[in-house]
Amino acid sequence: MKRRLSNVEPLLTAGLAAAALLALMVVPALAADAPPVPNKGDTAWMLVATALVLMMSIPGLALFYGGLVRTKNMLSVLTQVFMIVSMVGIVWVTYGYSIALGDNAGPYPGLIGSFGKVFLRGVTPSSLFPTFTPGVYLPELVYMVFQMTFAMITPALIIGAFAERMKFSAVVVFMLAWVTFIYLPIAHWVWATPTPDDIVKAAAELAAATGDAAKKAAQAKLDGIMDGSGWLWHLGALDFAGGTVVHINAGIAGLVGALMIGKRVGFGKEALAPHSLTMTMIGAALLWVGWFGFNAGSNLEANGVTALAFVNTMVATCAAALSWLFCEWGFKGKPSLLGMASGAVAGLVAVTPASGFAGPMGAVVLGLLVSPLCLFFVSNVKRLFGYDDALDVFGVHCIGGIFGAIMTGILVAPYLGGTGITDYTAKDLVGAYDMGTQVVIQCKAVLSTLLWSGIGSAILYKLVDLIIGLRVTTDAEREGLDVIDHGERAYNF
Amino acid sequence: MKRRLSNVEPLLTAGLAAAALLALMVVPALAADAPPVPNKGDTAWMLVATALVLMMSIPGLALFYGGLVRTKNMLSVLTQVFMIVSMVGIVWVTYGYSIALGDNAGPYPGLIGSFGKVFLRGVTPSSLFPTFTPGVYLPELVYMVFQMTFAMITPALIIGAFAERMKFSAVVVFMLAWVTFIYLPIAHWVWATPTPDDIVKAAAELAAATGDAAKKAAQAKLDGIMDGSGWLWHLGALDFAGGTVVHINAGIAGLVGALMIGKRVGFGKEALAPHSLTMTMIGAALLWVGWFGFNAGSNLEANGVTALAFVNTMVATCAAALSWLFCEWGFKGKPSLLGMASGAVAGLVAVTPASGFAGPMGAVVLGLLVSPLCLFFVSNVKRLFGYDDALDVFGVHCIGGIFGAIMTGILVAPYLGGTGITDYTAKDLVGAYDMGTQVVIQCKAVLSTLLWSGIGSAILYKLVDLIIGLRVTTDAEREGLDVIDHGERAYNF
Amino acid sequence: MKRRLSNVEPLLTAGLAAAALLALMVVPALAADAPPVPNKGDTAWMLVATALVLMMSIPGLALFYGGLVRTKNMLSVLTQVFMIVSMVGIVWVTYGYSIALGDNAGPYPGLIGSFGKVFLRGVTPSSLFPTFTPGVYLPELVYMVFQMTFAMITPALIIGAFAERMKFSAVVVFMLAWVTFIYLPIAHWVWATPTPDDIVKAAAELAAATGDAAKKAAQAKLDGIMDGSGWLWHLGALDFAGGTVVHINAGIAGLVGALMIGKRVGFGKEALAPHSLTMTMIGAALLWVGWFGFNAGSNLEANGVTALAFVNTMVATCAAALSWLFCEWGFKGKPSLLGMASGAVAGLVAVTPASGFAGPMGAVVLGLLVSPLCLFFVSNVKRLFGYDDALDVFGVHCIGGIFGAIMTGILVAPYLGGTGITDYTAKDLVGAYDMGTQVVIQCKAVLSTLLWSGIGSAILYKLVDLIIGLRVTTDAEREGLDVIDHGERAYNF
Amino acid sequence: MKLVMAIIKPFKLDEVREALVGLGLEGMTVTEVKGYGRQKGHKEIYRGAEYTVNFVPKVKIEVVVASDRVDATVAAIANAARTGQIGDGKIFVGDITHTLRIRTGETDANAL
Amino acid sequence: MKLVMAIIKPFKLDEVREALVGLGLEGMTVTEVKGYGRQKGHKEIYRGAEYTVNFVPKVKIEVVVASDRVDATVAAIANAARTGQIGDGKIFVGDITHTLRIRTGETDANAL
Amino acid sequence: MKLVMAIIKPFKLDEVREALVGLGLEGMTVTEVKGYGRQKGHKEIYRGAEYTVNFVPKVKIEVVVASDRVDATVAAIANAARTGQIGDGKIFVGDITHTLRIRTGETDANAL
Ligand SMILES: Nc1ncnc2c1ncn2[C@@H]1O[C@H](COP(=O)(O)OP(=O)(O)O)[C@@H](O)[C@H]1O
Ligand SMILES: Nc1ncnc2c1ncn2[C@@H]1O[C@H](COP(=O)(O)OP(=O)(O)O)[C@@H](O)[C@H]1O
Ligand SMILES: Nc1ncnc2c1ncn2[C@@H]1O[C@H](COP(=O)(O)OP(=O)(O)O)[C@@H](O)[C@H]1O
Repeated sequence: MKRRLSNVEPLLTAGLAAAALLALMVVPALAADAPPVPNKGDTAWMLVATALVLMMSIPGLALFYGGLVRTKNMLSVLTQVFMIVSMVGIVWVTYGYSIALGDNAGPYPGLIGSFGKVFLRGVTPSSLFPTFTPGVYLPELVYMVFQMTFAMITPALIIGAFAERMKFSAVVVFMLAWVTFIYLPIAHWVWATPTPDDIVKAAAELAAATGDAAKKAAQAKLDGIMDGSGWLWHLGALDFAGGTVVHINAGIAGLVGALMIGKRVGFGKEALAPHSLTMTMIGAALLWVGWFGFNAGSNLEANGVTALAFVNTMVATCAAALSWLFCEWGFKGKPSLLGMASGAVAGLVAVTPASGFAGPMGAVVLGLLVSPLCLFFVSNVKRLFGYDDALDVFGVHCIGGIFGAIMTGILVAPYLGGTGITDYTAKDLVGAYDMGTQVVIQCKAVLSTLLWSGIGSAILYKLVDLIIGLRVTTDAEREGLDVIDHGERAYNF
Repeated sequence: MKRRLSNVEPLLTAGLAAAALLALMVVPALAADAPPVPNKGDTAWMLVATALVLMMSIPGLALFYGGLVRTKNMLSVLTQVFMIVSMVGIVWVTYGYSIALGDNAGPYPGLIGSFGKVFLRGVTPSSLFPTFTPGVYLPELVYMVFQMTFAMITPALIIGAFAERMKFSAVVVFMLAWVTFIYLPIAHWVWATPTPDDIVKAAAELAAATGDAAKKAAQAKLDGIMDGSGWLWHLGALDFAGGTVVHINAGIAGLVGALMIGKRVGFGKEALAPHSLTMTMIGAALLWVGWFGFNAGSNLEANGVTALAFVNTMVATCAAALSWLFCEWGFKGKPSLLGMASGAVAGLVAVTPASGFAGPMGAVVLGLLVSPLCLFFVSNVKRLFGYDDALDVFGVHCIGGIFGAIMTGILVAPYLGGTGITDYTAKDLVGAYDMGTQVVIQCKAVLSTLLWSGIGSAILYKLVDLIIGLRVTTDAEREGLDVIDHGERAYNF
Repeated sequence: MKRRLSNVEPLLTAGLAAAALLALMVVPALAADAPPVPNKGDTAWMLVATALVLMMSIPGLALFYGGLVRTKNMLSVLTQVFMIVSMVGIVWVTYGYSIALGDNAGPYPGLIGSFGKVFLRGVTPSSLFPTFTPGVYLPELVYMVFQMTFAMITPALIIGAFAERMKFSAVVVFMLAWVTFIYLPIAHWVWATPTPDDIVKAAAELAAATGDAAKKAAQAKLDGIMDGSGWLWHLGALDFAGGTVVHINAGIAGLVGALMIGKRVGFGKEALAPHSLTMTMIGAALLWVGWFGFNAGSNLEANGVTALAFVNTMVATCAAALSWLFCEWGFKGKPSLLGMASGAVAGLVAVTPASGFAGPMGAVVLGLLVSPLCLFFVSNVKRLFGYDDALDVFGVHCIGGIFGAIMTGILVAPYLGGTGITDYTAKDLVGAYDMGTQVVIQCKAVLSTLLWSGIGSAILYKLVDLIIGLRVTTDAEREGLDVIDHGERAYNF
Repeated sequence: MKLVMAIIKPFKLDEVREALVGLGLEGMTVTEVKGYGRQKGHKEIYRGAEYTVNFVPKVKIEVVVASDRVDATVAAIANAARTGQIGDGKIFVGDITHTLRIRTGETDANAL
Repeated sequence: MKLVMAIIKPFKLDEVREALVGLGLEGMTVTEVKGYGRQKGHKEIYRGAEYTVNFVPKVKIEVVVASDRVDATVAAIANAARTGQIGDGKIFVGDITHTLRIRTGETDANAL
Repeated sequence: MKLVMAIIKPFKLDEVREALVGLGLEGMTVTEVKGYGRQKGHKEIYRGAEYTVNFVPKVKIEVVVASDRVDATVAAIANAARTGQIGDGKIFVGDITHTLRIRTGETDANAL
C-alpha cells in the first residue's frame, strides 16, 4: 500500500514485528473496539478544503476560462461550468459516490464500486471514513463531499477545449455520460483504497501467525484486503491529489473533443483575443488559492504532510509562473500576464500528483520544467497539428499532468528530498526505493488513463453527435453562444 | 429544547434516568467544575466560517446584486452593501450583540436581551460561550463575531428590492433603524438559547428529585432556564441557520420597501437589463462558497452534524440551480445563466433553516422544488401585481425562505431521512416526531417574522420618508445614483 | 519577551516562583522530554490563514490596485503583483526564510539570521516550530509558508506608488533586491523570537537557582536566549501582525519610489480616473477577508487571542470605512465607494500591529481616527507637496501603519481594554504597564523602519536606474504599459 | 437623398426609433457619442483628485432618406426626442449623393 | 473629395480593410455602431423580464477619397462585405469640401 | 453651415475642446473611433497566437459651424491637436443644409 503513513513511520522501520505492536499501540481503537472519534481539527480542515475546491470551479475555473473567450461567448462558458458543477453534485450523491469510492463490495472491486451506497444509503452524520493514518477517521460525509468537488471540476476542465462552438444541450448530455462512464471508474482505480487499520491489523496477524496454515490464511486475508482496492492503486501508482484522475483524464477528453468538433469559425484567420484577461487573472488566482484545498486536502488530515503538500503547491506554482514568464520573455519577446497565469496553472497541475511526495526543492524543479514544456505544446505543437484546443486543455492539463505524474515517480525518492514510500504492511521500508520500477508504474497509470478516457470520450462524443448534434450552426457561432443558447448577454455597459 | 444534541443521542434514548448519568459522564466539566477548554478545531472552523460569511456580503452579495443593475447604479449597490456591513459591525459590538444574543438577563428574556454586554462589557479572550453540545464551548468572541456577520448580511439583502432609486442618506438611516428595531428582536426570538449544560443539569436534578416538593422545585428551575430563551425557540421552531431571521425577514422588508418607494422610472417600458452577468455569476459563486460558513458554521462545532449541514448546503443548491435551469428551458425557451444563479441562491435560501435537520436526499428534493416556486413568483406573480422588486428579494429570499422554513418541519422527520429532534431534557425522544405539530410551529415562526418585519419596516420607511425622503428625483434617477449620490463612475474603459 | 502568553497568565501573576512550577505543569513536554505534538486545530487554522494571505495579494491587492489605474495599465499592475508573489515564493524557500526567521545562529542574531536553512535544509514534515504559548508547536512548514505570504505581499504593496510608469524589467530587479536587503532584515528584527519554552525553562532555573554563582549563570543563560532574538523585538516593540515590517516598510519605499521616478505624464492636468471601481471594491473586500488570516493568523494558534485579533480586525475596519465615508461626505460633499474602500484598507493597516493587543473598543477608536488622518494625507498633503504616489501607498500604508504602531503602545494598556503585556519571564506583570515607555519603544521601531527602508530603497532605485533605467518613455507611457511591456490588452469587449 | 443626423438623449432612443418606423423608415444607424454643449457635465472626486467631466452621454442617429422625406423625418425625430430641457440635442441634415445596398447591389432610393 | 461611409457586418471588417488597402487607400476610420434594418435583433430574458434587442452590432467605415476613386472604392467595399444575407449593410457617399492633415498642414488630395 | 469632422489623438481631446470653446463654439459631439493610417498598430500575443492590431484608438470630433467660421475652426483644431508625429489625424469639412435645435425648434444658425 503506497500511501505514506507518516505517524507510524519510525515504528515501521522495525519491520513486521513492529506491525503487531503497532496494531495494539497506535491504534488503540482497534484493540479496545471503542469507536474512533474524528479529530475536530481534521474535520475543520477538510470542510474548508472542500469549500476551497468548489471555489476552484466556481468562480475560479469559470473566470479563468471565461476571460479567454470572446465577449459573445462569456456566458456560455460560465453557464457550462456552473451547470456541470450542479449536475455532478446530484450524480455524486445519487450514484457517483457509491460507484466510485463508497463501496468496494461489488463483483469487480479492482475496476468499479457498486450500488451499496446509492442515495447515500447508510451514510449518516456519525458514519466514519478512514484517512491514510491508521486509527484516524473523518466523518464520512466530509470525505464524500470533498471527493464530490473533484468530480465536479474534472468535467468542467474539458469544456475549454471545445469552447465557443458546442451546443449547450450537447454539453449537458455529454457531461452526464462522461462523468458516469469515464470519471467514476478512473477515480475508483486510483482512489478506492482499503482501510489502513485493516491492513495494519492483517499484517500484524500475519506476523503473529505460526504454522504454515495459519500463515497462509493470514496472507490470504491480507491479500483479500488489498484486492478490494482500485487496480491502479494496488499496482502502486502514486497520485497524491489527482494528476491522472483529474488532469490527464480531462486533458485527453478535451483534445479528442477539439478534434471531433472541429475548429472555430475564423480560427487562424480572425483575431480570437481574450475578452478580459482581468477575469482570467482572477480565475487563475482563485484556482491557486483553492488548489491548496485540492492538494493539501487530499491528505485528509491536518498534519505535517498536509503542510508539505501545501508548501509544494505554493512553490511549484511560483516556479512555474516565473518560468513561463521568463521563457516567453526570452523566446517570444514579451512577458505576458496570460503567460504567467498559464504557467501558474501548469505548475499547479504538475504538482498535483507529487504534492505529498516530493520535497519542496523537488517541487520547485518540477515547476521550473513544466512551463517550457507546456508552452511548447500550446504554441508550437498546436500550430504544427492545427487542432483548435481553444483554451489549451490538452497543452496545459494533459501534458502538465503527464509530466507531473512521471516526475512524481522520480521526486518521491528520499535522496531527492522526497518522502519515499512506506508500506502499511511494512514490507517496503523507507529508503528501499526503486525509482525505475516506480516510473514504470507511473507510466502505466498515465497510459491506462489516456486510453480509457481517450477512447471512451471519442465514443461518447460520437453518440451525442448522432443523437442531438455537437455543434451550433455557423451563423449561431458568429452571433455568439450567449444570445443563441442562453438568450442573454454578459455585459450591457 | 429543539436543537439536535448529537453526541449524547444514544444515551438520551434511555430517557430521563440517563440524563442524570449523562450529567456526570459526558460533561465531566460540570461534575468536576473544571473550566471547559474550547476545542481548537472548533475555534479554527468557526473563525473560517465567520470570514466566509463576511465574504458572502462583500464581495459576494454586492457583486450578485451589482451585476444586475445598470452601469450607472453599480457603485450605489456596492457602496450600500459595504456601508451596511460596516455600520452593523459597529452596532453589533456597541449594543447589538448584547440586545440580541449576549444577555438574557433583561425583564423580557423571551422577547429581547438587555444591555448587560453593551460595548462588549465583560467579553474577553477567555470568555466562553456554549455550543449545542453539552460541555462544548467556544471563545465568546468567536460566537459574537460569527453572529455579527449574520446581522451584517441581512439588511444588505434588502437593498435589492429598492435598488436604483433610493437615496443613499435614506438607506443609511433606514438601515440603522431596521437593524435595531427589526433584526435584533427577531434574532433574539430564534437564537437566544439557554446553555445546554444548564438544561442537562437541571433535567438530571429533576430526574433525581424525590418527593413532590423537590420535584416541583427542580421543574421550576428547569422551566426558568427554558423561559430565559427566545420565545420562538422556546416554542420549538426549527431554524438551523436563519431562514426566518435572515431571509424571510429581509425578503418581506424588501417587498414593503419596493411597494412604498414605487417603481423605477422606465420600469416595464425601457430595457433594464443587467449590466454585467459576469459579476452576478461571481457573486452567486461566492455566495455559495461563503454559505458553507453560514449554514455549517451555524452548528458552532466541527463534527458530523456540521458535515451534514455542509452536504445539504451543497446538494440543495445543486438541485435548485439545475431545477431553475431546466424549468426555464422548458417554460421560457432558453436555459440562462441568470436563471441558474438565481436557482442556486434560491436553493441556498431554502436549505438554510433545514441544513442541519434534513437528510441529503431531503435537501435535494427541497432544492428541486424551491426553484419553480421562486421562478413563478419572480416572473408571473411579479408581473401580475406589477410591483418593482428590482432584484427579486421577495421572490427569492422571502418565498424561498418561507418554503424552506415549512419544509424543515417535514424533512426533519427521521422517516424522511431527517435527523429528528432530540430534546436536551430527554422528554421527546428521537422517533417520537409529530410532523403536524412541527409544521404548525414552523408556520407560526414564519408568520411572526412576516408580521413584525413587514409592519415594522413599513413604519420605518414612512418615518425616513417624512424626515429625509426616500427617493431621488427623476432626473437624478436617469443620470444614475453613482454620479448623483457618490460622485464617481464605476467604469472608465 | 513582549508577546502575550495567554494560557499561563493566571499562573504568571504569582511571579517567578510560579514560573518554576509552570515549567513542570503547563509544559509537560519539557518535563517528560516527549516530543510535542502539534494540535490539528492550530494546523488547520494556520493553513487556512496562509491561503487567506495569498488571496490578499492575488487577486485581492492586484484588483484593488488594478481597478485604480487606467485601462491601458491594468495588466501591468496585475502582472507585477503576480510576478512579485511568485518571485518571493522562490526567494523565501531558497534563502529568505533562513535569513529572516529560520535561523538565529549567525554572528549577528539581533540583526539578521544566517544560512542554516537555505533551501529549507532540515525542514521536514515533522519539524516543529514554537508558537507564542509555551509547549504549543506548529509544523515548521506551516510557519514557514505562513511567513512566506507576508514576504510576498509587502513588496507588492509598493508598486502602487509608481504605478503606470515603471518598466517591468526594473520592477523585477528592484523587487528582488528590495526583498533581500530591506524586507528580510526588518522581518528578522521584529519577528525572530526565541522559543517560549526556552525562556520559561530558563526563568524557572533562575528562580530555582540558589547562590550567587548559580544565579549569575542562570541569568546569563536567560540573557543569551533573549539576545538571540531580533533587536526590535528584544527592545520590546509590539507589532502583532506587521505594522512596521509590512506597511510602514512598504509605504516609505513607495514614497521614495514615487519621488525618484517622477510624476506620470498628464498628472495634475488630465483626468487619471480609475478604470474600474468594481475591481477596486472586489479587491478591498478580498483584502478584508484575507486580512483575518494575516492578523488572526499571526497568533499562530486557534484560541481566544486569535479571536480577539479577528474581532479587532473586523471592527477597526468597519469603523475606519465608516469614518472615511462620513469625513468625505462632510468635507468633500459626497460619500464615495472609493473613499469607503480606502478607509477599510486604512483601518486594516492601522489595526495590524494592534490586533492582538487592543480591546475591541480600542480597535473601534483606532479605526475612527485613522481615516481622517489618511484622508488628509492623500488629499491635502499630497496636493501640497505635489508628489505622484499614484495609488496612495504612502498616504494609506505608511501613515496608517505609523499611526497604528504608535497607538498600539497606547491601546495595549489594560485600563483601556487592552491585553497588557505579559512577560514570559514573569518579571513584568499584567497591570504593571508603563505607557510612556512603550510609546517611545514603538516610535523607535517606526523610525528604524523608516530609516532602513527609506534610505535603502533610495539606493536600490538609484542602482536599478543606472543599470537598466526605471521608467518607460513618454510615448510608451501614453500607449500604456500593457501593450508596451506585456504585448496584451486587458479587455477586448 | 439626405443624411439626417440627430444627437439625442440616450433614453429617448426607443421613442425616436418607433417614430421613424412609424414613418415607414426601415433603416437607421446608431452610435454612442459624448456631447458638449449647454448641458453641463458633473464633477467626480477620486480620493484627493477632482475631475470635471465635460461631456455627457448622447446617442447619434443617422438615417438616410429620400430628399422629399427630410422634413417629415426631422419633425418626427424632434417630436419624439423633445423633453423641453437643456441637452435635448440637435438635428443636422446633409447631402448624400450615392447609396448602395451591399447585399443586392441596388442603388440610391431603392437601397434605403 | 467624397466621404464613403459603409455600414457592414463586424466580422467583415478585416476583409474590407484589406480590399481598401489593396486599392491603395491608406487611411480610414472605423466606428462601432448599432444598426436597425431588415435584419432583426433577438430576444433576451432576464428572470421574468423579456427584452427585444432591436439593434444589431455593425461597423461603420468612413473613408475620404478623391472623387474619381469613389466608384472603385464603393465596389471594393461592396465586394468584400457581401455575404448575400440580410444585414450586409449599406454604402452612402457624400461630399467633402476640404481636407487637412493635422501633422503637416497639407490640404485636400494631399491630405488623404 | 459646415460640418467639421476631425480625427485626433485621444489625449488631445481636452486641448481641442478648449480651443473650440475659446473660439466661442458652444457645442460639439465626440465619438471614440479606431483609425487606420500611416501610424501602425501593435502586435499582441496570447499564448501561442499572434495578432496584429491594425487599428489605433482615435477620437472623432464633429462640430457644425456657420460657413464663415470654418477656417478658424479648422485652424484651432489643427493647432491644438498637432504633436508633429505620425497619427496626428485629419480634418474633413462637408456641407450641412439644415440644422434644428430639438428643445426649442430653432433652426440653422440659431440652432448651433
Ligand atoms: N455645433 C454643434 N456641432 C455638433 N454637435 C453639437 C453642436 N451643438 C450641440 N451639439 C450636440 O448637441 C448636444 C446638445 O446640445 P446642448 O447645447 O447641450 O443642448 P440643447 O440642444 O438643448 O441646446 C450636445 O451635447 C452635442 O452633442
Ligand atoms: N436608411 C438608412 N440610414 C442609415 N443606415 C441604414 C439605413 N438603412 C439601413 N441602414 C444600416 O444598414 C444596416 C443593414 O440594413 P438591413 O436592412 O438590415 O439589411 P440589408 O442592407 O441587407 O438590406 C442596418 O443595420 C443599418 O445600420
Ligand atoms: N482617407 C481617410 N479617410 C478617413 N479617415 C482617415 C483617412 N486617412 C486617415 N484617416 C484617419 O486619420 C488617422 C491618422 O492618419 P495617419 O495616416 O495615421 O497619420 P497622419 O494623419 O499623421 O498622416 C487615421 O488613424 C484615420 O483614423
